[in-house]
Amino acid sequence: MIQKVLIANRGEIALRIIAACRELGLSTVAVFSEADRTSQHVRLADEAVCIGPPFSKASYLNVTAVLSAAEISGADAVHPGYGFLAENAAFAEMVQECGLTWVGPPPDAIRLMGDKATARRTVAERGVPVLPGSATPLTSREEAVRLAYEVGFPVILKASAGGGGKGMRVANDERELRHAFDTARHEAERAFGVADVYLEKYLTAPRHIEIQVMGDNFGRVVAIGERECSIQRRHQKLIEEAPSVVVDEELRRAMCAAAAAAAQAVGYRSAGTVEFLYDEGKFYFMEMNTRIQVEHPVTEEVTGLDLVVEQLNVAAGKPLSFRRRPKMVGHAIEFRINAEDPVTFAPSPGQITELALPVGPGIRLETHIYTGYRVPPHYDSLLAKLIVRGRDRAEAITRARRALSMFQVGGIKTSIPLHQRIIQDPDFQEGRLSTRFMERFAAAGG
Amino acid sequence: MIQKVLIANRGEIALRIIAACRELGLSTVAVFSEADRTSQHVRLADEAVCIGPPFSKASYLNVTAVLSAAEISGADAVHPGYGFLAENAAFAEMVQECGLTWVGPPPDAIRLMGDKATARRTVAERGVPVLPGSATPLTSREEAVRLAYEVGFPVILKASAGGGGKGMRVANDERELRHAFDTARHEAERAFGVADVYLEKYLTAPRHIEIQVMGDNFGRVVAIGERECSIQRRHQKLIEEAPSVVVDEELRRAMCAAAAAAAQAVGYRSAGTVEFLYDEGKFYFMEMNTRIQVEHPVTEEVTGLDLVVEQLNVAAGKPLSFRRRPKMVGHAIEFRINAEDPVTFAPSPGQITELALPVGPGIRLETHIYTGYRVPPHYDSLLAKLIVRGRDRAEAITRARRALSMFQVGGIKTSIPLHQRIIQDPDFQEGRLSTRFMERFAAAGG
Amino acid sequence: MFNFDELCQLIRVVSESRIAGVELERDGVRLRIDGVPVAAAPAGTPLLPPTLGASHPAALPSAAPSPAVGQSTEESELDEASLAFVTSPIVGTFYRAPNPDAEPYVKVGDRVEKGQVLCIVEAMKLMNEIESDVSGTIVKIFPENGQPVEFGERLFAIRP
Amino acid sequence: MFNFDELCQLIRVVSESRIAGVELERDGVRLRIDGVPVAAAPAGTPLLPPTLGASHPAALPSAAPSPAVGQSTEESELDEASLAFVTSPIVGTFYRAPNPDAEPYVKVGDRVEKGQVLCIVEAMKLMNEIESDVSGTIVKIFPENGQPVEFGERLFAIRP
Repeated sequence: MIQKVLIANRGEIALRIIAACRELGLSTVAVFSEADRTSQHVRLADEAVCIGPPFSKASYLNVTAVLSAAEISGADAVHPGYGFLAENAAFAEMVQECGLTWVGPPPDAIRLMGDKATARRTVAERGVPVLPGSATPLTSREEAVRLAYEVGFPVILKASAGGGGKGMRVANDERELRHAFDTARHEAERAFGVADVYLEKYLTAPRHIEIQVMGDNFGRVVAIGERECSIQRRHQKLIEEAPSVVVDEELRRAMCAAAAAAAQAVGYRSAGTVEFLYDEGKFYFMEMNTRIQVEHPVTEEVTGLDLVVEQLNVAAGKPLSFRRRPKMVGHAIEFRINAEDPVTFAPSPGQITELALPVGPGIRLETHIYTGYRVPPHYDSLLAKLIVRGRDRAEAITRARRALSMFQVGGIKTSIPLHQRIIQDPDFQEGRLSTRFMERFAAAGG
Repeated sequence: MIQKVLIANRGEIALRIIAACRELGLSTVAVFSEADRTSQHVRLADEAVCIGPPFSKASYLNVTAVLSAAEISGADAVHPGYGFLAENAAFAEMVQECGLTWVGPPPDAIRLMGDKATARRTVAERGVPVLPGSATPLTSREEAVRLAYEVGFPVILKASAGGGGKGMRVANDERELRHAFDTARHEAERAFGVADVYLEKYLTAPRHIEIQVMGDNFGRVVAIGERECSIQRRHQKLIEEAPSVVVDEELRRAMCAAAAAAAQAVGYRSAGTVEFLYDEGKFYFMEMNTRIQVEHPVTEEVTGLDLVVEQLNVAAGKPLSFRRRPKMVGHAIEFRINAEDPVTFAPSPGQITELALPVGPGIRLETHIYTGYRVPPHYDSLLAKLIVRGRDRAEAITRARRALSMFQVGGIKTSIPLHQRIIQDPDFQEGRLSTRFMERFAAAGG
Repeated sequence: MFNFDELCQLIRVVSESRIAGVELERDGVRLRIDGVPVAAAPAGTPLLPPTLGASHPAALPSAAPSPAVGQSTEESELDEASLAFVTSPIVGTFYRAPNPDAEPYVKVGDRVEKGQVLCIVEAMKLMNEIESDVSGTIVKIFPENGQPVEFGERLFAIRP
Repeated sequence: MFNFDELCQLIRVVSESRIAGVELERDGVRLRIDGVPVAAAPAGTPLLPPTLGASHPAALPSAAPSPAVGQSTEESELDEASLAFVTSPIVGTFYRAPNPDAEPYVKVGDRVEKGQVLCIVEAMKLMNEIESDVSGTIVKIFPENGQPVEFGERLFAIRP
């Protein structure tokens, strides 16, 4: 049983977790850095502990401080949210060693999926399709060249320990590959401390489609359905939706089966996401995120589930509330509202002087901001997630237009105007999406 | 065609109408009294016109001022919202005589349904069940007594022109009736200028169940489904939900057929609500509200419809977007958050100094308030409508508990704590509702 | 609390100072002084200041803080304290003359008497003659001829 | 509280200063000084003031405005400017003595030297000795023995 949950995070996801705890009657402990003293999660949690100075490394990433906060507050469980310590297997283990419940997957699953080359090999063994390429880290430049000719150019080099686009290099021919090999290894070493890179066939304009999965302690893993997250800028998702316009029921069944197999391969529990690239009718495993994701609400909106409540129930030893993949009803789209210049994308921290929120049917707003809130410059720029829901995609887009036009944030710049322009784009409206969408959109003066 | 809509209202419903107009690409004109200069509807509308001093009679009820505002702003349609001029047939006619589109039912339908005795007779002729009683206004005390013995005590006297509980008198026996007859006529005359009263059998603890209807210009009237609004205090609804726990598919079909018949009897168009009393398996026509209602969102949440968008489309001459009664999916409950003391119910105007809004799945918030907003003392006390949605009633209540606990309004008193107590009440949780619920609840020290 | 003289003095002190407000409470003894420079603090802190409203097309003058609200006005050159203002008692269209070909009722510099007709505000085809409620000299005429006016909007400034 | 002259003087002091606001409360002794430079100061407006937080059960001292934030403190009787404060560098449990049976490291009135151990903050079973970073006299010890302390929380006030 769980009674008091420490939330090792901040911002909107901390509030989201408080909401789920409230629903289950669990009390909550917020942790906060000195920069977040006036944050909503501090106000709304039952207790709150200051764990360090503004810089994340000394506060939200400070394992000792977070565990000490759990100790002095008497928390019996830790929910890591996303980012920060969420995919830190060593932290998950320490939480468990302290006798606390870890609201997340088994540490081994985090570790295994955290190593991209190992993850790729592991899921491939279970029959999950992966892009043609190396099953193990490359040992030499010559091996890379040989393999590249085997799978055909263009190819991509990726850091084994990687994520977020760091240590990635695309090569269109042998000359570029020979050059990229050293650069990628160097970048990987600098970013992750491990120089290992592997090679894959590179898809020029695939879709990013991911499958939400959940597992419990009774061996059940359910693949819940897809989200399309192709609208990205520098590997940062901007807009996510469910369902995807290219996924029909047959493809959905195949992708869900692959995702469930991937999760089962590592004995998965709790919420996780298996990310695929999709191109011309085929899909390929990219990676698995072993945590709740920013965009989980779009799945909630079309299924009626509460994924964070499910996470907490699973952590408390209960079975999942559902046995089979739920039917997706309607269409949901999430817009990430960031504190940034909508044109230059420069961060825009500062004080929120005015706030007008959208009303009407089909709107969900996940946010920690309020009039007078000062957006600190130390953390990521996510201010709010606006999720719209309609009976179909067209209705969701119409409602998005209304909601974005009513949503007004004064005092700082936000990505609201960018989203307003994107939803007017004919490719977006027709659902012609790919991970290159934003490049094309920006080049067209979007 | 409509291009520019004047919204003859204020508060949350004005914002709701702006939202619907935005979705259809219509521009909006807000009107406001001097007390509402800093209101959200003034900020969010494309244009805004001050129409008078704070007192409603001189501003929001001032027909000339509202029509002049439409004239000087070049609006081509008027949406009245609810309250104020919404059920003023003469105003509706004037709007049309000015060459503007009236976003509402035909003035004759408003007039006919506005006279309760006439409405009763009209729908009874179409086979809609009414409570046993007088078909026409009572001509004498003796007629009242005779009729009361015919239908059996207790009986209720109602003002023909009435509404909101004024001019109503319950009589348990002949002596009470003889006494009540003069009082009721006197009250009716004072409140509505017409002394006419009629008599009906009085149900001691019925449920208030109403059917949402919509009609278009092509002769189509669709009864959309029920809302249960039994939780009332002095005839003011506090909590509304859909579906009702006592309405099964067979009863729903019968009630919807009756509601559609009532609407068709007066050539109805636009959104309207047929209110019934329900007792021991039977239902009886009470009255028809010829406007959009405060509680329309609960129907929207379980059907996916946007009733205000439908209203505007119908007014623009388009057909309804649906041909048949939509299936109700899940369960929705609306809580009216008023600026009032949760125990004494005394109004609590003042400035909102803090605001924390609920997050998580299944929440919809319709509100015009913001941090720093000063709630004026001149108008009704509705601050916000919190609508929660779940896969079933139990889940909706669980989510309501979470949402109400996260929803914090500082600076003034609100009915949030009252709602928190009501949802813990076993009768509420079990769905044992009646219009006497609040009396019982208050008496029990709820 | 304070006597009258003290209160007046307090008002002067606050108004001459660079602070934005004082709050004082005797029960439980609470004092609050907000030191925001007056220049930066728009009258009565409009909570969604014009920046937001300005992002919308506002065809009518309503978006601006209304002159009708006591001290606030965009006409800083007018010495408010010494002037009387005639405001529109209704929503409508402002006309300076009884008909398009006629001379205006009044122009700036004219001497007017209390009760004298200054203009017409047309509402619902009705021509409403607006009379001066003070005698004096017309200093300023706010709306243009034929312009829509709101309730409470300033029409004339008169120096008594 | 203050007499009238003092109040006027206070207003003048605030208005001439670079601070954005003062708040004072005698019950429960609460003083608040908002040290935002006037130029930048957006209407002092504390946006979700402590009242909200206070409506929740807050088992930890965190709900109070932290002493760590520069100028603000609930200890108005201490003359802030002349004192040095030793704050907790970590989250943990505060102990005044090396073990339950031992004497406290220091008590109020003691003279301490820079580098001298003042207390222990236990975190993750590790006993962290907290040293004084200044020489002087202990004026106040903030937490109780065995009480949980947050990062940045004041432990000792020392008059150098």
